[in-house]
Amino acid sequence: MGLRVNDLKVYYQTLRGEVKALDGVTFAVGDGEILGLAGESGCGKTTLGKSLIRMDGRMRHTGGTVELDGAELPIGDDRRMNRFRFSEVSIIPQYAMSAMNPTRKIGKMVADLLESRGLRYRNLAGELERRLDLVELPREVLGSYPLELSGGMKQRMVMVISTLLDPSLLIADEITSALDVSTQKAVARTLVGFRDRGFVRSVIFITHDISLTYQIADTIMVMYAGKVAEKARADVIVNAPRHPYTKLLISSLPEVGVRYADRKLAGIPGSPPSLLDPPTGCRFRDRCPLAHDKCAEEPPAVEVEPDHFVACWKA
Amino acid sequence: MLKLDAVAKIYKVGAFGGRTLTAVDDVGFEIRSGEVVSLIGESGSGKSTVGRMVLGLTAVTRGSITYDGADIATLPRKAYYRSVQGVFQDPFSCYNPVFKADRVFRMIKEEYFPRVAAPEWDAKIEESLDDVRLNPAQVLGKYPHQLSGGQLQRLLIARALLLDIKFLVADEITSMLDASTRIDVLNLLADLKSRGLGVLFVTHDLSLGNYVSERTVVMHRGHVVEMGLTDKVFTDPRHPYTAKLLSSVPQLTTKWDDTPAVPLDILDYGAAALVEVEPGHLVRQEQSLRSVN
Amino acid sequence: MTQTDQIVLPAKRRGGETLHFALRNKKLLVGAFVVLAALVLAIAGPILHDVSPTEYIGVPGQAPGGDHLLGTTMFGQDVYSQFVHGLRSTFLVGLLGGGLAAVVGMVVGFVAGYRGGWVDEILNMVTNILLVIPTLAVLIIIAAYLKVRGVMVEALFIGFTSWPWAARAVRAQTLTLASRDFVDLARLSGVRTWKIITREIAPNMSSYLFMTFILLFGGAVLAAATLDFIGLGPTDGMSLGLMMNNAVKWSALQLGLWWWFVPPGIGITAVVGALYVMNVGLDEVFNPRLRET
Amino acid sequence: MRQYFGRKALIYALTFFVAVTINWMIPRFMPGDPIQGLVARAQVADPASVDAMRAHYTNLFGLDVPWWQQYVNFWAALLRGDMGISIWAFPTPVTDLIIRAVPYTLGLLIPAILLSWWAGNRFGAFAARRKWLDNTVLPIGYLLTATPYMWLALLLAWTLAILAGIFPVSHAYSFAVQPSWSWEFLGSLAVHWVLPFSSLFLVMFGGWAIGMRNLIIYELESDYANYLQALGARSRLVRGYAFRNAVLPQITGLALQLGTIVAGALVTEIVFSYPGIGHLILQAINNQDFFLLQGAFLFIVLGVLVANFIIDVVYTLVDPRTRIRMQGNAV
Repeated sequence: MGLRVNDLKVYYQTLRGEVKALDGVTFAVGDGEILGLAGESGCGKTTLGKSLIRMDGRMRHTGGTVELDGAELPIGDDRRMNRFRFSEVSIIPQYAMSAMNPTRKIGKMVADLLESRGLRYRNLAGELERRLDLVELPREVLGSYPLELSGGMKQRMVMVISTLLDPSLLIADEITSALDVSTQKAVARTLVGFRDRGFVRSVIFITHDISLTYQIADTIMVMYAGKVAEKARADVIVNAPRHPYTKLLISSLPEVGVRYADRKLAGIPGSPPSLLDPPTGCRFRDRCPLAHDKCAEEPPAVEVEPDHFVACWKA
Repeated sequence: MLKLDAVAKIYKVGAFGGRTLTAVDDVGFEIRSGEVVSLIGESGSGKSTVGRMVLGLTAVTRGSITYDGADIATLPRKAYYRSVQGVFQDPFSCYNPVFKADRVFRMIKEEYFPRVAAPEWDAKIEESLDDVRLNPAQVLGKYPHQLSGGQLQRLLIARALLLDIKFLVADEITSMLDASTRIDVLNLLADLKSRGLGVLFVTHDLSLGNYVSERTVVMHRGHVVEMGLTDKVFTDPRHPYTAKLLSSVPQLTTKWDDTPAVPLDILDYGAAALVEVEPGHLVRQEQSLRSVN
Repeated sequence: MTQTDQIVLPAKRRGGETLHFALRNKKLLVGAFVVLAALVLAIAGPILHDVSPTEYIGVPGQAPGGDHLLGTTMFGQDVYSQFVHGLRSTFLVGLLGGGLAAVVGMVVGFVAGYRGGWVDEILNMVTNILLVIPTLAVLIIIAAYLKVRGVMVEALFIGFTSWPWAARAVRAQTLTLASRDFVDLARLSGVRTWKIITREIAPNMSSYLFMTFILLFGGAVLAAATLDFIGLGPTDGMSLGLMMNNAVKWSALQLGLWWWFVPPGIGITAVVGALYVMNVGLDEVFNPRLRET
Repeated sequence: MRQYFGRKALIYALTFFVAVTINWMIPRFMPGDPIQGLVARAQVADPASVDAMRAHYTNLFGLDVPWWQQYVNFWAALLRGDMGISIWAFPTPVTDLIIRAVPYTLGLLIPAILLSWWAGNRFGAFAARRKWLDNTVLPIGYLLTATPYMWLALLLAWTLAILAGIFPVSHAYSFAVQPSWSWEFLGSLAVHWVLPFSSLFLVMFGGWAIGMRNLIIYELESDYANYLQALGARSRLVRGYAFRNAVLPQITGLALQLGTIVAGALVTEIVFSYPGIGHLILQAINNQDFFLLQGAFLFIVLGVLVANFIIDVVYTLVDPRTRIRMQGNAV
């Protein structure tokens, strides 16, 4: 079943007008799938993650539907959405370091949270402890305050809390960007472990780092300026991308072994369009070396091969 | 040109400064003209402290940093900054948000070139912007929030070039930039060495360090654990910490191997010495490799 | 649409955005209106209504509405005249006392926050000590020993005793700003310390400094009113606190001369209350998080 | 932990030392001759009496010895609890007068501070992010904090005592009853207490309510609140956490406000002729009784310092973060 997102539009209300942060996004995530959501700042990836669980006050659901396991998620309705949060859809936020109440012992906070959702802490305490063992956290952390934990420990603790009710969908928003490379590897693998053990069914792994996504994602979806540019199996995106943006992006990444002296890489000139008043047609047109007249029309996402979607006239 | 000799930074912490914290200890290496040296380490390795000490923003507790043979602590500040400059991690934090971005140029003019005539100065700015491939019309007279991170970082490099600098400290200058613009700033840095500049490139990202530098210094917990030609360090790492870092970097060419990550969190570098394992390739020989976690 | 067009657009709007919110913030507008109205009354009132506040000119204990707009005291002094003169003293004390406290607080806060080290330790210690000593009690003692007391001297003493919390607040702000990269960049440009404080740090907290001044203004007005009420007010002038002091001293309460003690209280409450409300308004204008969503 | 409180105690001791020194210095370093002033104000014409008075005051102030000796003597007397003899209530020692007045002042202050703090915080937390309350009641809170204590006291006295006649207008108890543990006396005490208490309570209440409202808005925007809401926690839990965290800075705020609050209590007592320290100060000023004035000052300083120390201790007990930082260890 999994997640089906259909033509989702989420706009931000600002003084200058509506920022069309998410402007017609369609995709699906299957059971047991880790979807890597990649793109540069301002492409709408974080907005997408937030939309699926809790919009902030300035966000408005302007169109499209979200279906999880066959049931429609009322993402625009904060109250009705509450029933799905935590148990069906959960999130590991970007701010994991400060996600826990600094003045409450962690165990107490978890108990408060569970009771607030009408659950008994006692019934879940055993499972909680087993999962702590699994991520190599001592059980004593439940009796500590967040301040007493190191950064990596807090990160693992939040991962355990967020997945405690075995949600169908987990949104992991830039969870490794504040971490060191060695810790990053451990956290990313823990996430895969959670999926393998069935703690979560599907994962949307949001990151700006394609190399990292490639390590753990089954599928990668590249976003550009509020729209999906390309979506395919991870190795296809990396080795045989079809969208010009994906191609340029991948070729601009320095890999260990590539040296300036041997092979000079190049970036993508220009910058993404303003989403206040986005241009019609393909949004990458201004920066695209292949752009032609046809690009003034909006390219539809076409399934060029099975499970390989590209929104480009030249693909 | 720039030489660090057994440099240490020790902070006093706690009430009444009772305890001490060693952020950097026994760091020594040299950077020559026309050379990019990358200083690689994770958070808490002390790499940024080294960068700040070279720039004279943080005082050296022990050891010395010399520039062309003179201890920088004794050099007149203003003269030193004429030849040695820095660019930092967060481009948005480098600009005073209440002023226009090109104020960083005006500051240089006021302090260093008060007598230069306006047209001459404008020409100098244009030349400098041209060097960093910025279009003056697009960046002058703008507020920082109207420019992209990449543009802001280039402006800062252009600012340093106004001074005819000989040496640049680049502290994580690309870590806040998007992938598509990051590489252009990095190329710019690599270009500087063709002008005879020495560059200290501080980074946590091994692939970036590998891309631009001739030599690499790897730091861990305030100590240099390995240094040598970038080629050697990356293809033949001799220190377990370097090897671990290399195996953790996500790459597009290979997937992570399945061996579980070995915790190697705390090493005791107390009495260990740097040993030359081959010409120019030094590795710290930890006598007691204690894994404490 | 070209790149430059898009970038220029928000340029005008940054300054404009603050104004946009300022002109739509009811709290700010109402507060500013009340303060301005009171200020006009304080300046123009004594000029237009040329009656001595202390002379016995009318029928004692006259209710408002007759010959005298706000009636007379039980000695036959004109209450309206006392009120406008008192309002003038109120603004004088607030401006002078609040201004002085703001200046001292800022200097101490800037120096302590930026210099750090032992300078900070000492200034911080002094600030903390003065913060705990109940300043009004000190003022009472000082005022009691002064034979001749004027509004100016009162303001002076209030100013010199009420700065500690402002110093603490400014110090905290300075500490966060001093760690920002643009301050390092100014140092790398050879800019001197005092210039960094006044031209880099202070402009960044101008809204904060203004709000601090407003709070100090209100505090000075209330402190002066308390002193005056105890009987330590100006010996050669009129103030709102003194009016209340006289009213209580000569049993206006029991005699039912409400017009003697109600107006001065309204004056103080209106001015100080309006300043506070204005401050909330300003906070909302400068601080998007507090805006109603 | 011990080191932390040791440092705090040191600062308070230093503060007390500074306060006593200020107290000693003011009469000696003020422009003009205080004794001359005192004698002149006594309006005695007979030259013999003037000389006698001058000698008396000089001796009393101990001005006939070198300054450092004066300073040491001052401390010595202070440590014996000797703050001189009151001129207004001659020959009662100042210390006795203060001890008699203190219960009235504390009886007003402590309930007013604690209750207004509690109620103001509750109310402010309730009003935050509830648009209707926020827009109507909070402006009133701002007006209340801007109100001079004595004026509110005057208004209450005039309306509720003089016009409506519900409460007595002055003194701590009716002169018709004798101080004793009788119901009649206690009742009279209570009725006289209501108005001064209320005016103190109301002004402070406004301040706490506003402070809490602003703090809780910040807390509700914080990361932990967002996380809980993303996991579907009820708003009761989120608001509860926010309240607990916002109370902590309010405790510090209480310490900072103590000086102003005490001053407010003094003027309130004056309005109601309530026989506390404020009343003593007024008498001291009107009668040029400087020993009494300085005694009252020292007592207030001491009281504020002790209260500050108590608040410090309470804060450390309530905020786990300070506790953990002091112990300085992690799991």
